[in-house]
Amino acid sequence: MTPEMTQAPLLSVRDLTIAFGKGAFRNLAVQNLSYDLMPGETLAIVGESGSGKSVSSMALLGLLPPRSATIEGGSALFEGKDLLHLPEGEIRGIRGDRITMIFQEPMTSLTPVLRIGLQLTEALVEHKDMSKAQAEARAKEMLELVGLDDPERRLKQFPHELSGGMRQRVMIAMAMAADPAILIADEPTTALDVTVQAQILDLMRDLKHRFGTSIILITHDMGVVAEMADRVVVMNRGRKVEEGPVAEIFSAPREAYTKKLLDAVPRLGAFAAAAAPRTVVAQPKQVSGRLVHTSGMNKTFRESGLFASKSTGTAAMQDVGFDLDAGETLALVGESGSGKSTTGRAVLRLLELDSGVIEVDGTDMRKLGTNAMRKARREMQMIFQDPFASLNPRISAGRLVAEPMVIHGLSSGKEMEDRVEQLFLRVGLESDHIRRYPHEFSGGQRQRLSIARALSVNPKLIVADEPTSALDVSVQAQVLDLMLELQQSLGLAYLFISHDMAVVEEMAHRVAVMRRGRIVEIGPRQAVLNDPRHPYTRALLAAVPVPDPGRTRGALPVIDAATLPMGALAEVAPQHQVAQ
Amino acid sequence: MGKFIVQRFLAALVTIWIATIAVTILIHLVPGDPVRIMYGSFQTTPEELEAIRVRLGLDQPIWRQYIMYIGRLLQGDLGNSIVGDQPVLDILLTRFPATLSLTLASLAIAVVVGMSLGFLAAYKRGTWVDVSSMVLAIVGVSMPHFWLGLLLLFLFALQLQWLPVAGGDWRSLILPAMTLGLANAAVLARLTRSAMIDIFDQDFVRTARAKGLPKSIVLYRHALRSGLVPVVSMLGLQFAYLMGGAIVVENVFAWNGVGRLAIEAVFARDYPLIQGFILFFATIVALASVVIDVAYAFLDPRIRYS
Amino acid sequence: MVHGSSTAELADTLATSGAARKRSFWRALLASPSGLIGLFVVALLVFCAIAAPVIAPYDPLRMAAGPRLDPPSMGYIMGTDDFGRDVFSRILYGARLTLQIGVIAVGISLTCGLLLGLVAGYSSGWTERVLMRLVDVLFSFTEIVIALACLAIFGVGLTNAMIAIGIASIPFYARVTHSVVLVEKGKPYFEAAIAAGASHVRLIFIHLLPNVVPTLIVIGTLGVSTAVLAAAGLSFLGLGAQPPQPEWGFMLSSSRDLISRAPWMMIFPGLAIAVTVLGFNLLGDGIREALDPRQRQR
Amino acid sequence: MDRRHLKPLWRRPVLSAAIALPLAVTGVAAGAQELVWARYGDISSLDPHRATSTLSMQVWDQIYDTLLSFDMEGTPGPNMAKSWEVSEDGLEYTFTLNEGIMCHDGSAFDANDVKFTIDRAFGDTPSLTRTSWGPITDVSVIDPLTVKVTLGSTFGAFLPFLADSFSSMVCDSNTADTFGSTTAIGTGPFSLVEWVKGDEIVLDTNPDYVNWGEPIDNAGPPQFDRLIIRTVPEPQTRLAALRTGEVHIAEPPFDDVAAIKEAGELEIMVAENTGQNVFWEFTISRPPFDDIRARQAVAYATDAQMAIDIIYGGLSQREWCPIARGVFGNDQEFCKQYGYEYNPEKATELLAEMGYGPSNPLETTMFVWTGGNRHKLAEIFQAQLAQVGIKAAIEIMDIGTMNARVKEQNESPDADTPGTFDMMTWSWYDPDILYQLWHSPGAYSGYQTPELDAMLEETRTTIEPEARLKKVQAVIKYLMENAVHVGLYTPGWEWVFAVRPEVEGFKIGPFLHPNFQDVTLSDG
Repeated sequence: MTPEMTQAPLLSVRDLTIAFGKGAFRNLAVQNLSYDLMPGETLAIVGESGSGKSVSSMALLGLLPPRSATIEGGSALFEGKDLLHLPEGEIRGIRGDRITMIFQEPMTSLTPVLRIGLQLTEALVEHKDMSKAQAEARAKEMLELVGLDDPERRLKQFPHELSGGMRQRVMIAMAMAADPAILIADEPTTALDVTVQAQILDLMRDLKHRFGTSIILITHDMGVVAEMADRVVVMNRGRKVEEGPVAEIFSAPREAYTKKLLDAVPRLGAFAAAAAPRTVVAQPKQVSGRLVHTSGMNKTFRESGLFASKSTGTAAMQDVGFDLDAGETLALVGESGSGKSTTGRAVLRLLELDSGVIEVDGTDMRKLGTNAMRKARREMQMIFQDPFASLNPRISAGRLVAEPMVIHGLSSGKEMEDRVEQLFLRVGLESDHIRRYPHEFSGGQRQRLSIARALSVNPKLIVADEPTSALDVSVQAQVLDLMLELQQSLGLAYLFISHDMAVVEEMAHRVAVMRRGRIVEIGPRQAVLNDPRHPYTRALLAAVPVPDPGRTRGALPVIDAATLPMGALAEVAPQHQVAQ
Repeated sequence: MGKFIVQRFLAALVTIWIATIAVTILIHLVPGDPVRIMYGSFQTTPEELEAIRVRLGLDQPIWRQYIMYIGRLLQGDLGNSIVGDQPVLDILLTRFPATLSLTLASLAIAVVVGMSLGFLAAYKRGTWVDVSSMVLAIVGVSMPHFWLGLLLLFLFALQLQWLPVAGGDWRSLILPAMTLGLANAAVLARLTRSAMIDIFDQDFVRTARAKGLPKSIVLYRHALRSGLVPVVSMLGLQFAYLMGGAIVVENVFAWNGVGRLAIEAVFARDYPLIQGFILFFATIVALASVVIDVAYAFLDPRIRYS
Repeated sequence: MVHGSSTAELADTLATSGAARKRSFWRALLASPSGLIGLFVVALLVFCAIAAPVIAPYDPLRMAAGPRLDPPSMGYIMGTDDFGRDVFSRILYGARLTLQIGVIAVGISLTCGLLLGLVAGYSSGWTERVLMRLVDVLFSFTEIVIALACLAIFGVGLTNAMIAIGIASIPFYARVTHSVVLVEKGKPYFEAAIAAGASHVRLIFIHLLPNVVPTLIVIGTLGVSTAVLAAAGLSFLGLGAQPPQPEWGFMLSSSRDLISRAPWMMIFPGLAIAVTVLGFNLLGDGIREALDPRQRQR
Repeated sequence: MDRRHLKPLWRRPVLSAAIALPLAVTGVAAGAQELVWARYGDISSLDPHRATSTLSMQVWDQIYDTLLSFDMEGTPGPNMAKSWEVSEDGLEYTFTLNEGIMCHDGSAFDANDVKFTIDRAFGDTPSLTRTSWGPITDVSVIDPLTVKVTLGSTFGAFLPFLADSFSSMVCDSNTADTFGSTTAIGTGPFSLVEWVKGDEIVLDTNPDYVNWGEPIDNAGPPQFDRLIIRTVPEPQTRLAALRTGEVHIAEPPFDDVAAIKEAGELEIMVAENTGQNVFWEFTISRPPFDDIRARQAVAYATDAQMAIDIIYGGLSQREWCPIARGVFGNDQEFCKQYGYEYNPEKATELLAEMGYGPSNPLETTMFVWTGGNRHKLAEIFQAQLAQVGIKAAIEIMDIGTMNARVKEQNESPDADTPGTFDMMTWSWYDPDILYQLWHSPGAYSGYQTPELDAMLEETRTTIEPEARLKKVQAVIKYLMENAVHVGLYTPGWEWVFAVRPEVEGFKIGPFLHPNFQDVTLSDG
């Protein structure tokens, strides 16, 4: 659907400039931003964190945090009025009626102490002068439209009784109930699992056609952009970098920044033809042999407390087992709550299993005593998801990297200093970074620090738990490259935990798909990703948005949770096992 | 919900149970012979002391004493005071209404003044209203109860003679309740402010604003109701503080409650009365916190519907 | 999985704009009004305590240093008490006792509370549950009742009162330490240290303690004010300082009978307590802000 | 919970207090006259065998009556007993009771009630009055109006004791558990309505009361309807309440007495012949006060006259004797010759002899009873002692605690802390107090010698006044020379009353027995 360029824009933003702080602390979050939004159009504003994409949209509705942010200039013409200079009373009349908004965090965006019904109807009562009954009828209609069953009951429920996906549907119902001219969607699917994301995106597209609403979609995800947008505004550090129709942006980006951004985006299918991750070093170290063997791992988390009953608990892992060879990457993929992180921790014995076998290099980890276990940890290190939290803020970068060596008594004095410096250089940091403290590093640098730390004791195995998911895409690409390079030159084995199928495809030799504490499919990457046998794997793959506006994602396969095979694994092809 | 109440109630029982152990041990921690310290008046003979020791069961091993203590406790017998030899429970119960009325009146003042001040400060965050309320609050937090009490007494009762200084009249409740209430209002104002600021930063308040709701609805329906939840959860502790503060304030204003009784008992080394007071205090505070937890549960649907 | 979220983006912008993270702790402390005032008051208190013999015009214990119940004047700037002692000199010397109270009481509660909280938080399991349940129960007794019980056991006196207050506050410090330990233990860096093979000693002393200490510095500073208030309260009730100690709470209590004849005997000691407590409260708030720049946005 | 406890809990509901209280205040029939007497503390018990405080005794005086009664000079005379006979050997006392004495519950008071009272004092634990009654071996009822008391040995203080509140006659209907706490049946001018502990005691006039022997004009019941005895601990509060008329009689703040007198708004009454004596007493079982020089040093170093002038401003007097003015045997001149005049040099000298000096002060602790500005007095003594090099910490405590602590100190000769001394307070109507304090085993297990024991026994067994005086003075001389019991001042507590102008006829009998029978209230 291409908008008529001759049509007058619905919203016209000109020279928008927003600053945080005052005086010496003034910091321009958005600078001279201009764009038009056409009727019926979806305009994506893309950018990495700190690009000003959210701030600029919040400003339109007067939702900037008072006293800390100031609109220093610009205009935003909507239906003949300048949104940026309307008195509070008038902008309030537009907000929630003509222009509505949905947010990233469905879990926290609804008032926890109020019933869904009230939250759905109050804007209608306020803006549309509806009676309570009318508003409720409309709310019910909307709930049905967004695909929630039993709307009658939903109205009486409280937010905590709904799942994240359902809450986002409620948010959408709320935003669309007033039949707005513009819907601003601020990272609407970022917090959701990929299968839910696909459903929500479908829903938004459907509603857009039904209501003819224009959408401003704020996102960092090029896949979502490609799937949803008509036109794209690319932002970086508060400024507009480039603007254009979605196809042009993807096929012929003019600006270097846009190109870099697009290049960094992992694309599912890009490596479909390869049986192994690409080789990035000239002479990969040759290693072989079984490094890890696990089987029958079970873990149930129980509520603790003086009065907690022993019977309840959630099964995080059920009969999980896999092997991992030296120098190999096994990717554990799954959505939130699938037990993939628990599995990673269990292998390192960071949590105690209820039952199961973990052998590393032939040693049964679960039989080791405290001291022996501590020694064994030298062989296996971990990289965590959150580079901000996984480094002790009170220890300097150099000491952090050296710590595992100190613990294991591997080196000391000058020798250790040299080794630390060498490690810093090895992961792409500089030697004068050694004396700094973690908060002085950027997210990507911190993850490099974590890697250097893990490498310091020459481990054979690294468990990497979502190592790049908190990073911007451009940084993510660099870290992934580094990890590949290290694996190949050092012969490391990775247990690579991720929710991102494209990243997995780039990194893994073998893939295990987890759902609700069980492995439902495991096998070589090509087998699992190119020829998925389990319906859940198929759904997972189908839901991944493709960062290519030319290719449309196929219809989502309907999965019925009740009939999904969740039994024992059986071999369907060599090394390719699927739950029955 | 039912399970929640039962849980809270059981927790309160554990508190009371531990209190019974604590008070049984207390008497054995007293250096010297407790019987001689308590009853060793100028006319008691060693034989009499021995008889008292036997009567109180202090000749028994401590676990037996504890069982005996619990046994008597279950019959509502907290022993007899040394001064005047009267049932401790009777003494506590006749004195408690005064403390309760003081505590509740102070709680009312603290809640009304503290919460509105805190709410206002949070709402007007960063303005002079916020700054001056918080200056007021920190001064209030730093003000010794007893000094504030003396100042109020000096000003309103002695200088201006607006309020009576003695007598069981309700008007004589005003000064002690103000003293205790205002000091705790300051604490509550700080708590409320930071709770409300947390709430104002919440995504759902942004959602409510984004819906174009009038400020008043955003504030009262969305922010305040959610903000109340953590504040109410702190009221249990506030009640305990007020009960503790009452001990001092009762002594400033000669308010005839259990707090003054406790100080008298400490001076008189009336250990049965001290034991009784501690147990009584712990029980009241534990039960009050159950009540407040239940109220809290009613405010928060996340607990109510689970 | 929090990816470029709008709130995180906002917070990031705010943090960088504040530039506070880059400033040193002391600069941040001195930049905040509460920190500055608090530091000033506390410094003044310490100065008074040290220099009391030099500044004080009279021996604080000397009776008939002036006429009895003389109102404030050039000679006796805070007046005299009913024994003709100079109130100003007594207040100056009282600062010594006040400091002593703060240091001893907080020292006891901080040390014991830290130990308990650390053991409970680190050990987890039954040790933790039993310890913390006990601490919670003691906490609900409130400090004043525990202090009263202690005094009933030890007998009255200022030293006993300091110890009693110290003991009475242990549950509070234990709870705070415990909750901070739990938070820190839950952070990935702690798991990272375990994964690296760190020993218990290393986990506690290198990883936990340094992250617990800043919070404890804050609550310890605030705790001084609580301790000073509590000790003054006990002395006021006659359970703390004994004559002729120039303790402020005790001075207040002796002013009660003379409240209409000699209000200065009530006003100045009360003011001294309030200002000292305020000073430590402000300093505590200031340190908190300086340690946690985000707090300042509030 | 026992149901019994629910009632008092809700008797004064919190929120309806505003409605209920005015009713309570005017609850008596319209125009009823009530008198409010405010005191600093509450009674310990309504049972005269379970307390020793002056506060308690003054209330017993209103509820109970005694067999004999003191005249204004302090000599015992007839009261409930219209006459008595003593046997030749002085061991049998036969009392004849007045006819028609009524208990508050309507029963008649007779010889059985006397027997009940005395048996109770001896049989019950804890009875605090047992030794005070003397060596009673038997009480027998001869007929309803005649009762015979047999003593094991002669007892000079027996008759005075029967005029004292400790010997309050309790009706034999007081058998309930609640006796002493919520019920008390006597024959006195007032009957108990309610005791709200810590707050107030409400007494109604006993219409059946007959005054048989009290040294006052009114022979019948009191002339107003209700006496409310209220606890108001703060002197300033009592004064304020006196000024507003909320309270009719109360002890004023000592520092304000001069101003009150000057303003003339309230009448100040000071009790005489209180029998009260405040004195130094020492832990003699261990150093330093096992050495007479240390005791004497304390005595020489204290300037009691200066201290009481500052604190009580002429309301109290220097007392040289171990027994107070008004008590048999008190003679200032006699005592002073053995007394210790303020002489700091002498004190320093004695201390130096013992090896104490400026660099090595004598360290000890002074026990002081709370209230009555005694803590301030103690502070002055502390400063005086400091001047001669005695460093005395002050510990302020309740009188009951003090009694126990003093005894405990004497009974701990091996304690590693220095021995203590104390500002002890006693009020007694007879020199027999010296026997009770110092005859072994002694009230405090304190100073005892066989010699002193023998002398004290003689003060008991000698009845003839002239001869007894000699014996008593010998004891006084002995106690003072040994610096065992060093008199300081008298009176010392609850002896000053400020009275509103509308109250007329308020009297204070000897040994501090406030009397309301002559009181009339004009409209004020």
